Amino acid sequence: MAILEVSGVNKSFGGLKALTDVNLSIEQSSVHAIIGPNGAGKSTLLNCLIGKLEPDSGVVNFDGTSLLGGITPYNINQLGVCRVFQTPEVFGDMTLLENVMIPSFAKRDGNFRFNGWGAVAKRGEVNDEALAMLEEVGLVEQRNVITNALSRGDKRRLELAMCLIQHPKLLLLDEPTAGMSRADTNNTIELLKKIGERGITKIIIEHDMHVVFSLADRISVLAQGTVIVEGEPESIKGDPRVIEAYLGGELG
Amino acid sequence: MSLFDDNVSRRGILKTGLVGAAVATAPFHFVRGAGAADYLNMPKGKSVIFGFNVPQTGAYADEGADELRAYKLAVQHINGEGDGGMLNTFTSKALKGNGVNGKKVEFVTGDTQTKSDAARASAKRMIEKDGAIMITGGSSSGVAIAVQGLCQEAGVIFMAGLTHSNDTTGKDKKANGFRHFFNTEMSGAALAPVLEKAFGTDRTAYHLTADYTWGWSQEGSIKKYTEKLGWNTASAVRTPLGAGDFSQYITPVLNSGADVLVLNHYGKDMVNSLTQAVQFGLRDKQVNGKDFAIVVPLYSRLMAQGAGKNVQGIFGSTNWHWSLQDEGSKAFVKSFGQAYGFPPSQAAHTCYVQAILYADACQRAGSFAPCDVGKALEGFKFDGMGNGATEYRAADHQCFKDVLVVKGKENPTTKFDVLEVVEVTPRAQVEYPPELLGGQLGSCNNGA
Amino acid sequence: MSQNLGKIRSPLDMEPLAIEVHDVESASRSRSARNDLILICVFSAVVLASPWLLAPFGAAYPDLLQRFCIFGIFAIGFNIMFGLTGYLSFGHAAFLGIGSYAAVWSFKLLTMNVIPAVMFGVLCAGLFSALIGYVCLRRAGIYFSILTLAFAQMSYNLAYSVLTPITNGETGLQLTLNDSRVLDAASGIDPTSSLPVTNLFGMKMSGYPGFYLCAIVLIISFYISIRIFRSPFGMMLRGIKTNQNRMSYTGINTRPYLLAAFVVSGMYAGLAGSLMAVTDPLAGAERMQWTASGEVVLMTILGGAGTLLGPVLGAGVIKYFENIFSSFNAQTLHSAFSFLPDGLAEFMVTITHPFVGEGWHLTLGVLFMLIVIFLPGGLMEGAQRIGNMFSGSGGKSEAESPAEQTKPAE
Amino acid sequence: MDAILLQILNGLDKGAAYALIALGLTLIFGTLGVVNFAHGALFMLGAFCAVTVGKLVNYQVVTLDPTRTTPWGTPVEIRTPIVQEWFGDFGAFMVEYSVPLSILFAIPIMLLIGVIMERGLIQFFYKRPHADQILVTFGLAIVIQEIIKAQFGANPIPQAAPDLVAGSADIGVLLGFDPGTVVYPYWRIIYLLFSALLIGCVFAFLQFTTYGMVVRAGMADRETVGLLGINIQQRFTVVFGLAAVVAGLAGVMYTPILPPDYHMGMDFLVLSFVVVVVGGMGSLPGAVAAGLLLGVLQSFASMNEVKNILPGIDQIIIYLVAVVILLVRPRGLMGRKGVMES
Repeated sequence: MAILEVSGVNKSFGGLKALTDVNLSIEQSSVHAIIGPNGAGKSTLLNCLIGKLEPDSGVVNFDGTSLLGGITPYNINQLGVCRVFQTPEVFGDMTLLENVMIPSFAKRDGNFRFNGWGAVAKRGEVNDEALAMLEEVGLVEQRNVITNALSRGDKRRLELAMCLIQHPKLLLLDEPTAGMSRADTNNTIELLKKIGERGITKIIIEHDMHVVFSLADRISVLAQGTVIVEGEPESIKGDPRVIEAYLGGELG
Repeated sequence: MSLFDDNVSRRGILKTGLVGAAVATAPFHFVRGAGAADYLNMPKGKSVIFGFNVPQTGAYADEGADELRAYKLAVQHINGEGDGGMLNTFTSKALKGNGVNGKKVEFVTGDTQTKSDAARASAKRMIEKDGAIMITGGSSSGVAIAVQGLCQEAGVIFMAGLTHSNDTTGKDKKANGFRHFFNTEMSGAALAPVLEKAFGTDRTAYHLTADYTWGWSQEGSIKKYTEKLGWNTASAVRTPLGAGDFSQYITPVLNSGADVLVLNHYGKDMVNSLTQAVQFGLRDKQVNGKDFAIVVPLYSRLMAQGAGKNVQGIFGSTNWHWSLQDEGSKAFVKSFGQAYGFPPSQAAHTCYVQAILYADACQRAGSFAPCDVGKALEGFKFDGMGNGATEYRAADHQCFKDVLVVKGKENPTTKFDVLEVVEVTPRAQVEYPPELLGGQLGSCNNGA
Repeated sequence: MSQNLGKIRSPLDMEPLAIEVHDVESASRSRSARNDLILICVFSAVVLASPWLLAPFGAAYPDLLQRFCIFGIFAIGFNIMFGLTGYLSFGHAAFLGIGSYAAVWSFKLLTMNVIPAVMFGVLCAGLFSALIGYVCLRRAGIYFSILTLAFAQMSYNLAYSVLTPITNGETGLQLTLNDSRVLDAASGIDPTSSLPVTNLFGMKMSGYPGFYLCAIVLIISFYISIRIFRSPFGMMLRGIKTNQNRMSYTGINTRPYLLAAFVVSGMYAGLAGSLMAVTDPLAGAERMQWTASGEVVLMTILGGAGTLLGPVLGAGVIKYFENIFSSFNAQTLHSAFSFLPDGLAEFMVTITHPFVGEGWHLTLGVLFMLIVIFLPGGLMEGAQRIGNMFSGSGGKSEAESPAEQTKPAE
Repeated sequence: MDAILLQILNGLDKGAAYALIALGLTLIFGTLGVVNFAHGALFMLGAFCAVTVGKLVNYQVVTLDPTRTTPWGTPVEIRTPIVQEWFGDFGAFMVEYSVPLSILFAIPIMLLIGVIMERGLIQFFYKRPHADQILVTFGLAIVIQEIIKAQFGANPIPQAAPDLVAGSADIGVLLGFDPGTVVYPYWRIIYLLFSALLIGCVFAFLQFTTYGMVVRAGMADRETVGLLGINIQQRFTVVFGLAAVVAGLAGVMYTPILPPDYHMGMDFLVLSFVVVVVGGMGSLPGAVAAGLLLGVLQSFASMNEVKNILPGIDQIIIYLVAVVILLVRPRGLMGRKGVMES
């Protein structure tokens, strides 16, 4: 069963066509990688999935609900979609623990709850869950560090933790290993595999083919705003159109 | 002075080990002290403290500075320093130049900022912290009314400074408040005959009015008296206080059919609106076959100086002017001029007189208790203070005296010589029944 | 808490977490709760004892002490909006003014008792801030600031002119002898021939009793602000300040949070305004002007935005300057420096004179520049730096409590 | 009709002052990323350049005449205007034309003040939060204001326009109105033309010089320009100086319209900020358009006909328009996306 259906999505900025008739169908619990040269429209596509951009036309259905037509980013998140950004979007001036607690509260309390009286410290279950989550991504030692002090790789792991704590149905990963050392990358792959066992559907944008081929169940290749090939990793590997797209554009 | 002496002595007490006693009683001084003394801030030592609450910042800062100079002079004269100024010409001889009731006068100052809130705060500071027995000063009616209310509540005497609105001793009069300065009602009554003589009875007036208490008061009074003459009022437009550029209010005057522009503005607003009206050619204009005229009902020399050449030939009224030739005025101009090098403004004059009148009343009452002082001031008749025979009317605590109608001088000889006195309107002509302006005095408050 | 720690499992059903982590964590949690308790106790003690503590500084008179408290409340409230969410409102003085007007009207129409006046003031300010906040929060950044400024200036200009029947214009809304005061009249309190004074069930609320009322309200306000800072709500607000985008991608609808914070801080302003009317029953339009809003911004930043104590400290410093420095004159300076040799005293008077009395604004301006240039975190940062200096250069204490070191100064 | 024409002129006049201040504000903001609350003070300093020149050319030597005394008994002071004494007709000319001449004086002075401000203070605040910038420049504005007050007093000091243009022009006749219905002061017309010229110069500078190119590029994308290896610091200093000169000259020319006092900068600052925001932060044409628009609207709102329907509208119109524009057009009339929103 497809959890996410994208069909006929178009998006242009001024005269520039960023997405042309994009169709995607993501199966429940699968890992779907989107690859393609720079400027192919990968991030634009993700932006259309989280409510950051509104496509000019097309349909985006998630779990039976349309993600278009003025639905807000926070509503999309509450439906169970969470994104890890290419440049980490974290709460830089807050501690790691707080960074993870906020999404946890969002999951528990909904998109708004005026709780100006009970102390955070009294919500022990949130705290414990957040600690467990940090432990999970290997950042528990730094729980009281201000996030801005982290390396970029650590920030991305933190952002992953912030998404995971919400138990999302769909996780969007925008280059989750960019800027990481080989060891960190392998750790991340392991981590993502573990998550896979929990049945979270994932869309991964990645340039690192090692990561793509270790994780992905299916791959879509995006070039010049349109999906040129889609298929199993093995079939993509040798596809001449893919090679042409990369060589014709810029080598990833 | 008192502020620091106070601190020094307090430190001394701390050193001598009376910490507990001093500290425990200090904050309740006013609460309990009020019960112990007959009245609030009863002077206990060899001195008595006056509170001078004048604008030191904001639009009227220069007037405030002049007021403060006058107060300092008054304090010197009361304490017997300097040449004595108007004490020599004052008809009451109660003050002997040795302070008041045997106590030397000291003073504290505060900044009203020409804001009701700030003025009340600084008055409160002087009453609560510095122990001022009386508050005086100010250069705006709004502030005067606000501080007068405070003094009534706190239980000290308020001697108003420059405040021209009818409300100060009308709608908002208070038993503890006294005003020497004249008001818009008197301005209207004094100006009307002069305007009739100069411009005739067939005129159409256009009012530009500062949008606050005093502006409305003045607009009302001038309208009342000019309409009695037979003038029409084309329009009365309210302008925001401190508008700066009045051009958008002046251009409609051009083709309104009016032939007189009445500027109910004071201070910076008056300087700006008058200057701009002249720039728009209003003074050279002919309407209905008559020369267009501008009237500024309340004049002040400081402002006339600010407007420069533009005031020439323009009529208005003023409480006092330094060129007056009576003995009192001459004595005051002399001691002020020698102390500071230039003549006093009307604001300085009224403040000086108020300080002297208060001291004199205390001396005559033999007490500083507000109710006793108030009684001594009520109905008090005096002369020799620059305005001729004057009376503090008991019914509304307003001084009644002659009013000066002045005109911007055509050929000023010095930069201070900008106004000439056209007429001294006798007191009888500007007097009105106390009920006219409404309000209730209430009963006096000793603060005990 | 600690007995169920063992049962807590990772959300991903991984191995149970090491128990020591939790012990450290809950210990630090209870420690921070204890710290808050100490903070509020010390704060209360200092506030209540300020008539004695401030006596050596010449600031121990009721009017100024009341002002410290009132502007402290105002700044605490402002800090809930600005310090936590980072939204800089330039119109908070409007709510203060509305609180004042509402309170004075309550004195005029209902009763001289302060309780209804304060409640009415807070309520009105809350309603207005909900209305204005709803509109202004549609925009962020400087656009939000300008919108709030615009609303406040409109309120001020209207209060000064056409709304005079309600506000009494430039003079300010005052009590008069003919006010109806229906509740007082009904309960048989005779209208006296002089103006009535505000009271709390018969206790006069001017002078020191008024200060103690303000002080108690300040302490309560401070306590509420601590609760808000420590609550999930406060955490969300800080999240908005740090990264509003992430908040929405995290499933948080930021606008109701912002509006709630705006209303809370507007109500604080209304509380401060109504207390101003309690201690001095006059409401002037100037307290709504943009400069008044600017003042609370300065207070908050001077003390340290986003810190608990900073705004109160900033409010105190500014009000002290305004009241004390402006009352200095050449005479007071002479006596202050009289302990110095003549020539030197003369010199000191000459160089300090431009900074006091009518020049006190100059002192204020210079002070701000120095603070902003050298202590961007405000006085609290300064205090922290001094604190660090004395406790040795980091070392042990830092290792012990990383949370305290890395969180904003509190 | 004549009334409306006059109000448009009034509005343009006022709007030109807003626009000139707003232009500098938005230039500084767009290029340097600094919110300069001291910009009103620069306008005021410009005005006081004119006051200083006026004082200098009217400088008088004071001698005492012991034979005559003033009413207060001190010897009469005899004042000799030395500039006229020394330079004769040229001296008289300088006195007469002190305001236009002040422009020559104000340009280097304002440039210097701008450069000192930027080098001495502003440059340390490029990377600081806007709140810090606002606070430090606000503090600076207070300091400048207080220094001027201490030096020149609190009262307005009138500056006369040259006698030649002191009167008013009957421009209505040119447009076919009855004589005397549309008269407008010469100086205000001059001010309007001068402002247009000054705005034109700023745009030309940005359009046709290499400095201008860098500035425009910087306003579009600050980081990229930094990468070009251009000495961006020096450019920033020049931009700041330029903005200071523009504000200063606006101040100089405004003195015959509004006698300057120490507080005039603050009065204009708030409105100019509204203008900048309504125009769109960082948009130069937006600042000019919004300035003129708000000026004209303010004039219309002051007309009796309007005030009778909506009392008090003249006091709030600018803010009301600002609110409406910001709600309808989130980034002002011509603002770019993403400026000052986070």
